[in-house]
Amino acid sequence: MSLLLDTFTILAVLAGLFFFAAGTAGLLRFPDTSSRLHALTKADNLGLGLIVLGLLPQMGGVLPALKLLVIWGLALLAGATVGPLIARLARQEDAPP
Amino acid sequence: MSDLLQIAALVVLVTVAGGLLRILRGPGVADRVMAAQLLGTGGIAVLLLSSVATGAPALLDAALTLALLAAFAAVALVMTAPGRGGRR
Amino acid sequence: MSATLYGLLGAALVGIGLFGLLVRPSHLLRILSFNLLGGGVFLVFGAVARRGAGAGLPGDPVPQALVLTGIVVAFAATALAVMLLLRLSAESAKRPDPS
Amino acid sequence: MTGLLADLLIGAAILALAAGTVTARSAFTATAFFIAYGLLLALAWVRLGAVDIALTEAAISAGLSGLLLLGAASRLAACPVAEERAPGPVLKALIGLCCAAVSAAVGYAILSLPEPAPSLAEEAMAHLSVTALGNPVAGVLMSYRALDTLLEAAVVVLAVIGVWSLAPAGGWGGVPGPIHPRIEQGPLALLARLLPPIGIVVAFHILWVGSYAPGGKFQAAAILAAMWLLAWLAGLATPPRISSRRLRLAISAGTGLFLAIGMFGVLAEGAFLAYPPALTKALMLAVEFALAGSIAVALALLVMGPPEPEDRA
Repeated sequence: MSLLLDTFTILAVLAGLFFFAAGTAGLLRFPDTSSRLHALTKADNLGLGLIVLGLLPQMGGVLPALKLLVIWGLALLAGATVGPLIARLARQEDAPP
Repeated sequence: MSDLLQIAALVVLVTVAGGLLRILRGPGVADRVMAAQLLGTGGIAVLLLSSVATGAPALLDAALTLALLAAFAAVALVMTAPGRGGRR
Repeated sequence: MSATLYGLLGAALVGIGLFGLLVRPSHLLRILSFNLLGGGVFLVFGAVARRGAGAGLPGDPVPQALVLTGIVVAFAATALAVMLLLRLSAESAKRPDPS
Repeated sequence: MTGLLADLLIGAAILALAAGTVTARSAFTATAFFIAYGLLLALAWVRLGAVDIALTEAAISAGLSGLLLLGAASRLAACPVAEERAPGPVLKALIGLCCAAVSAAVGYAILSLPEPAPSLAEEAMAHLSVTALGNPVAGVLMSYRALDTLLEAAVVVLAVIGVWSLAPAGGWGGVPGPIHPRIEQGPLALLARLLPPIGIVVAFHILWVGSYAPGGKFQAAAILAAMWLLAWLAGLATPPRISSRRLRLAISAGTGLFLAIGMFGVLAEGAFLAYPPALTKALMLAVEFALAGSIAVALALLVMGPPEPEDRA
């Protein structure tokens, strides 16, 4: 059982790392702001989400696991709020003054 | 297990450091805000991974604080950003 | 090991902050530089605290407590400096400088 | 091995951001660097085993300072202040040399610190049981460095008085800071309504946990202040006028209570800030809660700034 859970943790964390790496690569390599924002939101929501998912079985309790989920929820909320604001900012920047 | 998670934390740290290049280079304000956001999320991930890896539950509280304040900082950045055409 | 590393980082930050404080003419950048300098000093304290780890603690709690109060006081001072600067800017907007 | 690599990475990133702050062309860019620097500094504190400081750094440097400095940068861009001329290249090089020498001297001092390192950790732990607190940093702050904590709380109150006294003619007694229009819809309105309730719960958690684990009044106060500021930014919460007696009482209550308990120590135990053993934990918790509330209000007011003249507002 514990081996199974550990395998799950490793796989999920690895997947999370992949999204973080992909998001950063996108942030660095994509040519324009909108596609960079697209890359960032993947890293933000999926990368952290998968890492949280992977760590859940390692928390050894319901309360710490709940705290972990709250942290992810806050990050999601922040991402969902800031994403449109950044997009608006980017449009303003691209538009001629 | 703990070693693997520590390596995972290091990998996230590397990607976050890569994202910093975007803060340094810009060019627009939006790009810098995005990179700051990635820094916040990455910081949370690093804290979570090291909390489990080193068995330090206090780091979860640090991650919680960071999650609250990173959202706040990003809002502050957007609210006060130089207005139209503010390419700096 | 990490204590020495962050101690040296603190030393570097002190130099960088001092340089910005003396070289940059912008008032806001001077305030930022001063904060960098302060951050360097805090890190030196942190290094000393880390070296003093013992009794099952990861660091000496006394310097840590000092840094904790220091951060809050530094913030209060920064806020006062920023507000002075904003007042200055409001005054110069009211009376445009002839030069 | 991973630890050393992480330290090197964090150190290099902090160094790059500090250099970026000092050399940035615009104040806004410099401030963005400075916020990122604060976030990374929090990670550095975790690596140094100081989670208490990491929490404070994350809340104050990345959150409150960020808003304060960014707001200032955007207002200064609108009406700039006359600046001195930048020094010439020769003088710049000389200053650089001198600063490098200062860095080298501090670095040399770090490398030649005595071995084994002097530490008060043993003594702090030995006396921790007296304070009935499980968090050594909180124990130090509340017992034998209590005077520091008291003075610090007083400094924050004084800073608020200082900021208020910058009110221009016609502004005294008014509502502090610029007035933000109420935002009814859009992402910010959502965040400003959702986040504060969660933030208040988290702040109380951090405050309560602070008696036996990293956390405590400063961290909780910074989070509470950030939540109030978020509602203020979205125009949902208008701060009370600075002439309001209740506001003034809220700011000074923590320091006042701490002072009163200190004087009570003189009467009961014969020393300032000495706690009667039976009441130690209760008194310390009372001070923690009162200070958290007062410091939260004071920190938020420091970011909001002095009241503006009535006619413009």
